[in-house]
Amino acid sequence: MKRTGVFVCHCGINIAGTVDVKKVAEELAKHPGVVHSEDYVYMCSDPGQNLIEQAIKEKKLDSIVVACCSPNLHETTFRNAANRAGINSFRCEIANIREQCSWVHKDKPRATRKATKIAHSAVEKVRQNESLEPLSVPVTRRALVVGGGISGIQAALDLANSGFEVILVERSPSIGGHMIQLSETFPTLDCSQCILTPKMVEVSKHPKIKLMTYSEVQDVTGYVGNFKVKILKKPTYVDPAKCTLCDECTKVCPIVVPNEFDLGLTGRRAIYIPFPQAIPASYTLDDKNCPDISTTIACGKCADVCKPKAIDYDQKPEVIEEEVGAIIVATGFDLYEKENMAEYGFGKYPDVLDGLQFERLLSASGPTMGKILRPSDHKEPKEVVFIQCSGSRDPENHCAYCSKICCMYTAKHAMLYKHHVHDGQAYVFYIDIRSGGKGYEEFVQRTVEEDGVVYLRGKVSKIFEDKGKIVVWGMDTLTGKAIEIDADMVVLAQAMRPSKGAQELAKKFKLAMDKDGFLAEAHPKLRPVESVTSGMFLAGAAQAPKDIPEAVAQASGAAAKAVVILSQERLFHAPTVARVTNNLCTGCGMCVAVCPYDALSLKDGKAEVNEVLCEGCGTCTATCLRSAIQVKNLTQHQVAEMIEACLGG
Amino acid sequence: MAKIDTLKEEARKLLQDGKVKYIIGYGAGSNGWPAAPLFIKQPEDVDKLIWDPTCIHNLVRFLVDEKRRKGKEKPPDKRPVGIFVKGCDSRAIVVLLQEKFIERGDVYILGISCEKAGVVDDAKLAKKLAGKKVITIEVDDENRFVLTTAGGKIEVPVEELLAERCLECRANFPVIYDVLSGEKTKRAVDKPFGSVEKIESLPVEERWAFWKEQIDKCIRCYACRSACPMCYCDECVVDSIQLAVSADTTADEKAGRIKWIQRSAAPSENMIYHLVRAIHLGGRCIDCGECERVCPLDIPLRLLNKKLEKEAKELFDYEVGFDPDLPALISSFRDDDPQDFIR
Amino acid sequence: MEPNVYLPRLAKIIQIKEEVGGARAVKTFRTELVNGGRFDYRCGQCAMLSVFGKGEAMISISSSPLVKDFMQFSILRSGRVTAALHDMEAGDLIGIRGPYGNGFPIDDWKGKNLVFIGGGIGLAPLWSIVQTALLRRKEFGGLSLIYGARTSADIVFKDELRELKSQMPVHLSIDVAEPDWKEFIGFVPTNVLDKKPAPAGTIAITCGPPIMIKFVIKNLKDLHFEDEQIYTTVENKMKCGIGKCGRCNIGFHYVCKDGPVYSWAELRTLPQEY
Amino acid sequence: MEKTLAKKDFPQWVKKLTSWKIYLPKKDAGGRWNYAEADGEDVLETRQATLPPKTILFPQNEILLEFSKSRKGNAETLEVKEVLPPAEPTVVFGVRPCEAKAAWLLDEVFASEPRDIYYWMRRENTTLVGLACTPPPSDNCFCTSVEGSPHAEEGSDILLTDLGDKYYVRSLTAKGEALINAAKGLFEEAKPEDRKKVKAVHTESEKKIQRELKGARAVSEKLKTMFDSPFWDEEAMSCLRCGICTYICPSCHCFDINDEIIDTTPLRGKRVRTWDTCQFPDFTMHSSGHNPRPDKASRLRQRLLHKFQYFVQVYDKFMCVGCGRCITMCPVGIDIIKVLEKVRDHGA
Amino acid sequence: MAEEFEPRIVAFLCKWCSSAGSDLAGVSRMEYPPNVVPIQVMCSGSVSPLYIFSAFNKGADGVLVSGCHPGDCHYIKGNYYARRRLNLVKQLLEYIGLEPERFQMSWISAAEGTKYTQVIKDFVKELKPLGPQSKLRRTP
Repeated sequence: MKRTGVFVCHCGINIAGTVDVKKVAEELAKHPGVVHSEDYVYMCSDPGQNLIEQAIKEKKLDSIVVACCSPNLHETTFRNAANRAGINSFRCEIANIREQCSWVHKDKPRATRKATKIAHSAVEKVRQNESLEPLSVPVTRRALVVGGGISGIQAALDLANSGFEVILVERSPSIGGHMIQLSETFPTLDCSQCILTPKMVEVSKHPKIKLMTYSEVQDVTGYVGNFKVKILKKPTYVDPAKCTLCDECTKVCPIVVPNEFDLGLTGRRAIYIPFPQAIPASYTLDDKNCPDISTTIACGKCADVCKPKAIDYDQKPEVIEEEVGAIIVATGFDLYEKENMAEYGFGKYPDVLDGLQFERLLSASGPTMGKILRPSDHKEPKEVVFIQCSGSRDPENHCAYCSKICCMYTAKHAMLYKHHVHDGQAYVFYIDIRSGGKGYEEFVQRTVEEDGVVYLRGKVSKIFEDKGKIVVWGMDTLTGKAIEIDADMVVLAQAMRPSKGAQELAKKFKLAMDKDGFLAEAHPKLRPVESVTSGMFLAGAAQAPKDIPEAVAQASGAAAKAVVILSQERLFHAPTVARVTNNLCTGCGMCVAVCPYDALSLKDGKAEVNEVLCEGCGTCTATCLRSAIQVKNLTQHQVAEMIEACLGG
Repeated sequence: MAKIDTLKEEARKLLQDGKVKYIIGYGAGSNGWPAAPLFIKQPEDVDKLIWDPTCIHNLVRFLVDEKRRKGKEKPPDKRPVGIFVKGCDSRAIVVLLQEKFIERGDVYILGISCEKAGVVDDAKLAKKLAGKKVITIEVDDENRFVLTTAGGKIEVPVEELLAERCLECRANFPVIYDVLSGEKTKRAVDKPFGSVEKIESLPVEERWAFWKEQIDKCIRCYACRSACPMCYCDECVVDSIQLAVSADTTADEKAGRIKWIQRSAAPSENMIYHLVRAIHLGGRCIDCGECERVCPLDIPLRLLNKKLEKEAKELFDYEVGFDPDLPALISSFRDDDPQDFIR
Repeated sequence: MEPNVYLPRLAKIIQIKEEVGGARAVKTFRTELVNGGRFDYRCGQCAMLSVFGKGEAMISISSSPLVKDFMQFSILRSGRVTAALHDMEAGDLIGIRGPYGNGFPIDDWKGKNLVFIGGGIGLAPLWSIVQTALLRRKEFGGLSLIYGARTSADIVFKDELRELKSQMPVHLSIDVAEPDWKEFIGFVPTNVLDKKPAPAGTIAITCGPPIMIKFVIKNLKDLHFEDEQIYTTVENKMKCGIGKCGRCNIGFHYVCKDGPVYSWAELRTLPQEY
Repeated sequence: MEKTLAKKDFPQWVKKLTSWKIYLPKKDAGGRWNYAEADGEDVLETRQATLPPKTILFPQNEILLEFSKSRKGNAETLEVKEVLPPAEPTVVFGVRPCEAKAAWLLDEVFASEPRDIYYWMRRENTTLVGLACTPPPSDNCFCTSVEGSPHAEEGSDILLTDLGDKYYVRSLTAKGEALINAAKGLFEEAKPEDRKKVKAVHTESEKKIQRELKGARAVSEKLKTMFDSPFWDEEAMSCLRCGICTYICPSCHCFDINDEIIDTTPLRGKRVRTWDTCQFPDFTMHSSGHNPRPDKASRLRQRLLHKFQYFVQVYDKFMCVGCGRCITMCPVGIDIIKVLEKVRDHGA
Repeated sequence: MAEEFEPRIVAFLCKWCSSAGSDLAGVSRMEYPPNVVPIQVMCSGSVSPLYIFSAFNKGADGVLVSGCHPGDCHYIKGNYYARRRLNLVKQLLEYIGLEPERFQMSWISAAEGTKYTQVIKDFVKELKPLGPQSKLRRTP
């Protein structure tokens, strides 16, 4: 039976001001299958909803169309009303005659005609909507956190402390991320390592956290509540249980390579511990640099000196499969590539550094034991130029976005420099100072007022070396004067970029990326920690440039979102999924190829839908040459009727 | 011109050994056209096989029938079917493999290279013969068709009689086969899309006038899709018919068949039919030209399909029917696909 | 001007009764012509029903010609037109043209016993003659009905069948066992063998799915019914209803015009294309 | 009535028929012959048009009726309007005698009760002017094998025979006479020598027919025994299941009826009759999915049996006029003569 | 005086971007001509070529398909398939002689209410001089 009711909302004068709502209701009453049609001043109000419920009951309606505002606003309201009156939620459709009609048109007769067509089209759709119930799936109550920086650590701890098992996967040999490289943190000047290491230890000791360092996620399949992940555990060739951290091995290792932790300011051996506080506290034999490990004939020196026999050349990469219900991606950032900053002599002149290198110079445990010394000649620089927006806010040449934290860390750098080198002079080139945040503005003021850092508004036009100095040419746009500084050191406030490999990771996880390569959140305002794939959440700088408190807050937010899933026995999934008409399917597999969620597969020569994986996007529908696959409640038949209605009359 | 003696012997052996279910090849026609499809089950019938430039039919179409037949056999005879293919026809097999319609083991491919020639166009041939009846057609060493008629021999350079599609052919020898007869001579085609470009160069209204005149003729006998090896759907989307109805088809499914076009052979409906067919052949048509050949009203349907072949090549660097492992044109994309047409 | 045979008469649905729900829904529609009443027809004849915009479907008339107020159709929801009919309500308008076909030679059967053998929706064409035979009860000998459906839910005319039991033996069956089912379990042809209608002076009239008819006839033959004693209806696809469009053609017959009612003696001489 | 008309006067005749709509075979831009409207430069040629003049009497699309529907509250309004073909007098010149004979066969189908008004309105308004075939228009003509001839008169209102510089004009019906009377002055009474000549031309033309099916009546009888033969499977192997053979056939007349929507708001549409063919797989498909003619073999058998057996059984005529179109046009060379010969010789 | 020709346009709008973008245009009260009737789809990738042909067949003077900018697809890659598929449709329609202006595609994000407005304004403006589309329109 097809008995449709149509309810046209005035929305005060929001709709009725431009659309003749009475006429729309009258026109729709003529439509075959429409057995009830009325208008009301505010459909979403209690009396309005009562009106709908009453009509459904009295006229035995089996479907309704509410012509009102955008479905994003009141679809749920009216579907609930329909439900209360005894019809399935999916038997209610919204005709958007406000945002898409009354608010954008002035000509009343034409707007009325358009509203009528929109409503007609909704009637055609709803007539063929099936009554559907949400799909229910059980939940694997464990989580995966990818990335062992501060965000990943925080998320893992929050989840573990909520009672859920967590697998924390980190690509490098130790957790800690970039935060462990930092000296002090703004605006409080807390020692970064001092506040982070207790958390790292907590992770390593937590009974609910399974820490997998030197590991990478290879493959993710499944869906919210039921992901299957394959994790590649790379061999470290060192058994942490046996390693006593005696450090004898590094002494004999003949291979020296740049030390990543110090951003190349120092070197390390092929067998190494990234930094003294590393978690897990163990050595790693880096097989990319150990020349012989690939042929399994290492020089053997490290093994020879290792008393506890912790070194095992026979370790092999291992793929570990885990099942989890939710995933938090906290893959962090890298600094904008040095190669792109040739204009500032970065990479060419040893005394042009990036922010992280400068952090290492500032760090008490850094290569200079906290002394500010030029890499080129180990002299104390007396004039240091800091250049903000290096690689950011420059859509023509570099990144268009504001990297957000650079103003603050530059202020910190300049201040700390002054604390170390009292007779030195720090200059900061800036475009604007962006210091929104608790205590941030005060911090910048302090840098200027107490520490006498000179802020120059303007861009640096040229940097070149001359007689052992780095000459910086720039323009102070406030005074209009050209500026030339013979600096001893230049520090670039490099933009934050998504970490290397984020793109590949996004593909594996089926996450979307924004135009800058950061992982895209589901909604910029309302769903900032959710990814586009349900059950996967974003934390930290993987999503956008952010500072430590923001990263921590988002990590906790993501953990809370994951808990929402993990705390449930079963999950519900929208039932508007694809369905195959077996008789028509020839098993060509084109739909399988286009499905973004691997929800389709071929079985016995026919396409098969995994309803839980299907998000109902309908790309399969448009691909199928035989119209053999359709998304429930937006079938091609429905669209065909909607097209007819849009063009009729 | 390739000789098929070796293929005949191969065919005979296959049948004698029971290695194939039957063989689809070319035999003598009877309705005024020298060649016609021939189905051979007995080894002794192998001598009925012929090969000449009138072997124009794309026999791959019959694999569609075979699949239906096999679906009804209990138990199915899973032996392969032997099939004679030209270069273009072999590409149809590649697409069928790509779309998993058949498996490689379903066919035993007897390939024939067209070498420097190809097949003849019926209209051009009729014009050349001017009422005379042709007895045999061969290709001589100088790449001329030699037409033997009761009144003597006529020699014509191949280009004058070749089917249009052969003049634009980019695969004049089979790309997939089990045995091959003839040389793999690559023929230089300087304008693979010349015919399409000619239409493209017309102003929009003239293009429309051209196509309107052609499509208006359509009587919707559906010979084009019936002859097409790619049109293997049980039910065509533009039909409101219920071909794919089976006992388990629900009433809703039947009622939900979409009438994309009306049954009336009106110009608009004909045009939509041909557009749908063309777009569904995008990245699938291998330009065997059968649709155009079989059309009783001589609608140049090849030009529609060829257009999308051209776009697939030029926009997406996609070539149809060479690689069975390639994803379909429309089920793949590249990050840098052109989008200058999008606002 | 001669009448246009393709032009349907407008009719109003005056009553709809839901017989069977679910995927194989059946509804019974009572209709009257817009200017009132109905047209004349014989038992076993069909009419072409129109749902304008959807098309036409040939449906057998299930009411008795002796009932003058309405024409009744029991319709299985199976395709575009019948689905549209199922969506209609009392008061809605449809088109009807007909009647078509030969109908049952009921006058030839005077004095005979009639055994009706139906399966599923196949009871609808029989229903017209069952009702007529009851209304002309004195003209016939013994009447009985053997009827079955897949499940008890698929049985049509449930209320009417209950009533009918007081007027003639009614042997029901369902294909597979159900908890509360007290009657025969098994296919209709098996039930025929079980109930063993006696061939002497009897006409067997069967209607149902092709496969059922095939075995009913076989079993009737086993019970020594002559070919001339067995009647059935053929339901080929029809479009025109007047023997022109070619669709229902079997041999030199057009089912819509020369059928749909055949004695097995006639039908067995025609090609098996139904 | 038997007259002659100078060939040069033919265009005059056409011009005088101002109250008729006139069709005759014309060559289109692509070199094909079609029945097209007269355009002032009209000559007759013995050519076979791709589509027979069936397209005029039984057009591919025929609107049967129009309907519109609306609803007000619970009350539905429905309007159904009969649409009849325009009652315009029409002449078709140059009809091949076999094609005219096909009309005579169609008459049987559409005249059998109840009469089909759409066909008859067109038929009664249309005058068919046949032109005897000298020589046969196709290599595949075989009219003489199916009880026809290149100068058959069945179905024609007038039969013209080309006598070189003039046409021999034999009027066969009142409709034909009206056509002659409309241009009286152009015609001369036929002379005895003309009559003689006509006979000679006719005899000569019969000899020119190149194809022959011997023993068509015997084939018809034989077909009765062939229904269940595996023969059909073999013969249908190369069939593509397209509709060419039947769509271009002068005597095939199967059709479909569908509702076509013009607008849905409110509902407006038309009921249209369109050509259909027993060769399409869905033709006989029941809505249950059961198909009495499920394969190519049963459909090929249907086409041949309908033409050569069922129709013969009812009307004592072949439903084939031997025009040879289906042979010439079949993309895979299925040759009705060859198939029927095989039937005839089957099991012999 | 004859009424000015007002083209009838069907727009297939992706629910996540362009349809939301049109909502934003509404919320921002940006005025544009009422010629377009939108049909919301889940993704531009779900827009079958049949929809386009059918819309023209049913009398559309113009058809618009609008989806998410490349990289922004809610379903990761649906718009890439749409881009390829509908490019072929566009090429084909132009090839048979339909005016290129009649079928258009756009990328409009949820934030681009202004762009939506502009696209519609431009579309209507370009269609007006062409007059009604009758080439693919079914005969009434």
